[in-house]
Amino acid sequence: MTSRYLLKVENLGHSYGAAQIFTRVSFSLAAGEVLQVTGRNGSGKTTLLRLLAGTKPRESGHVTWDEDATRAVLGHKNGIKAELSAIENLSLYAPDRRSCMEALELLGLERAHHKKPCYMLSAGQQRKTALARVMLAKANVWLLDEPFTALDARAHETVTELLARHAKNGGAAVVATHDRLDLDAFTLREMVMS
Amino acid sequence: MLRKFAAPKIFYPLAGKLMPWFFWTFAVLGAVGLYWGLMLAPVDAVQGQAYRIMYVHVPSAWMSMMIYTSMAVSAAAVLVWRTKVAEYWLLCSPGLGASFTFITLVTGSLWGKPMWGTYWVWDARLTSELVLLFIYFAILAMKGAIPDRRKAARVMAMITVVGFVNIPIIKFSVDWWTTLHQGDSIFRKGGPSIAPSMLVPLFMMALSFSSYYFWLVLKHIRTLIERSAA
Amino acid sequence: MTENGFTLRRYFFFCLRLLFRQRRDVALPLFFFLLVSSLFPLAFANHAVPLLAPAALWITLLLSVLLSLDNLFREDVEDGFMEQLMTARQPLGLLVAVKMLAHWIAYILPIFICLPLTGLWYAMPSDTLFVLALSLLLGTPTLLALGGLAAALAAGLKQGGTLLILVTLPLATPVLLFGLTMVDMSQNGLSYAAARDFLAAMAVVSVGVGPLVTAAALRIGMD
Amino acid sequence: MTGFPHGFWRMGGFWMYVWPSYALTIIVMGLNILAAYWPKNDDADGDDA
Repeated sequence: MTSRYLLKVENLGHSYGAAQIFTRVSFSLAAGEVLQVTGRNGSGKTTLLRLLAGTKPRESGHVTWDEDATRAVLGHKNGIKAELSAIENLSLYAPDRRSCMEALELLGLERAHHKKPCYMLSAGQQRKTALARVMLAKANVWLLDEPFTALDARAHETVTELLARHAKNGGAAVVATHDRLDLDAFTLREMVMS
Repeated sequence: MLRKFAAPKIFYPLAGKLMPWFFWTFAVLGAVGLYWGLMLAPVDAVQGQAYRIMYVHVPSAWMSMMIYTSMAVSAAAVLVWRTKVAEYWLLCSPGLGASFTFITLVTGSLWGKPMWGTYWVWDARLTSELVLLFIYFAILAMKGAIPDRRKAARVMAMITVVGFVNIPIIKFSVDWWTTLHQGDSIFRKGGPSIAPSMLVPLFMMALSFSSYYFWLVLKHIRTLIERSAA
Repeated sequence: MTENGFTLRRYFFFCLRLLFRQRRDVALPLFFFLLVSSLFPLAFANHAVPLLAPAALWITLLLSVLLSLDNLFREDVEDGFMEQLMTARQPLGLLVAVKMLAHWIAYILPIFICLPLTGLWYAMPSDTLFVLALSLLLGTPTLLALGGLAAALAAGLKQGGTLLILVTLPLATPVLLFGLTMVDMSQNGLSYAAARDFLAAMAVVSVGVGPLVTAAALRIGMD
Repeated sequence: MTGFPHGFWRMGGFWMYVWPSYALTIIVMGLNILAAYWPKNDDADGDDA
């Protein structure tokens, strides 16, 4: 596992009107590392992830990505088209139906739900579909904002395993969550947003 | 060098020093220009007294375009360098721009009545001015719809720049369409031939209005700086 | 990490499939166009003034296009899909271009297919109808570019729909006027080449630059 | 003050059209001065994140 960094952040800051949300956030993320971001609500966890992903314009500080690092993002919203079925949503990322179905089943979505339009799925099932999409995207860096919301215990466990395997395969992730991530010490780092 | 002045901390005292100058230029030139235009300038052979409306109509029309141009410049600064002062400049200019455009349209139509016999003719210049007013309204509506000031400035900058690129095309298409359907507007052909004695008060009024604009813009920006620093 | 399957071609068919699945909503602008296009000739009764008909058709199309654009980005912003577009490997400008093409096929093409019918309602001679259809065809890319930009800026806002129309209409004035000049010239037996070339030039610029500007507007709008 | 001009418009283009134009200009410009010096302070400068 080469230890070149996939993502480098130098004194990233963000303000909203006069309020300083956070300033001088710096860290670098090497392959095989998972950074857990915790902090009370409104401390800017979501803003930080959106600044990293580039879905929010940066005002100060630098975020440099390794040139062939690809990103997969999971925000508060699932980014799923309600009128399409789970498989159709994933078909955007996977060449064939079989790999879509495998990913969905791995996340615990029973085969019976694969073909129904997503508006018929529960919040937990839609979250699993979104997580399956993140997996299928085969990106180096995962940026997950509260990935465990609406997930049952078994799915919670599966996602943790997936994170560990992703890190072992040379991937990296930034995860904003309060749940305890039981990954091995080497992989897991923590940052608390004050 | 310009970037240095763009920092609010430096801009604030500078604006404070400039404001009185702009105010007095506006007040003095305005009074003299007004008196000269209203009282001293000779009666126009063709239009009698009505042409005196020119002393507010023409400077306002000129201001409506000058303000938009200044907005386009600050919009470029907002989009490219994210200059804070340029954002403030962009936030407080459309209100003034829309006001002058509105004045232009109403005084233009008041001038039209004695000249053409009707308050409104789809004449190229008046129509373009009307479209400009709608662009100002669009920018102001966007400003009102976005609470976060920095984002509002960026959205307004985007519309301003796209609008700026389109204004010549709008002007051209309106010219073409209105001349295609030529009304009987004397105004269109040449308008009143402006005798030199009338030109001087006209430029005075234009300079006065410009100083008025800079005076108020600087005042607005200082208020915005005070409020964001608080 | 191997390449993932997200390609422009796949995204294009994804958009078409989604639009087909939403066909009841997609048809609304078309119904609006047909409804208003029937009201005008009814209002003219049977003395359809030649110039008024193209003007009425043009303005109806303009409003129908703007109506359809309201949903162009709003849905992607609200369901979080926009984040995937912004983090995809392909440049956002290209993705926006692909989405606009799908939008054109789903919303604008059906309107063109119905043009002969509305031409009938206006009792419009076929040669004028042809020139009108050509002017509409050349005008829609510019309308999509301008409207797309406004839709991107207004995507996240509450009253985005109205803002979209308020911003786009003044900027779209030249498209309307050039289109009507084309028809007017052809009705008077003059050559409409000049106006047509203007519309074509604006269409080319819109197709080329429009998506890039709209992508920048999206990044600002998504703040 | 120049008297009513003979001819062109009996009422004189002066009263009917010039005064309203000047009045409107002064009113609109005055309102903008008020807006600058006594701004309504409800336009929040960006609430929380």
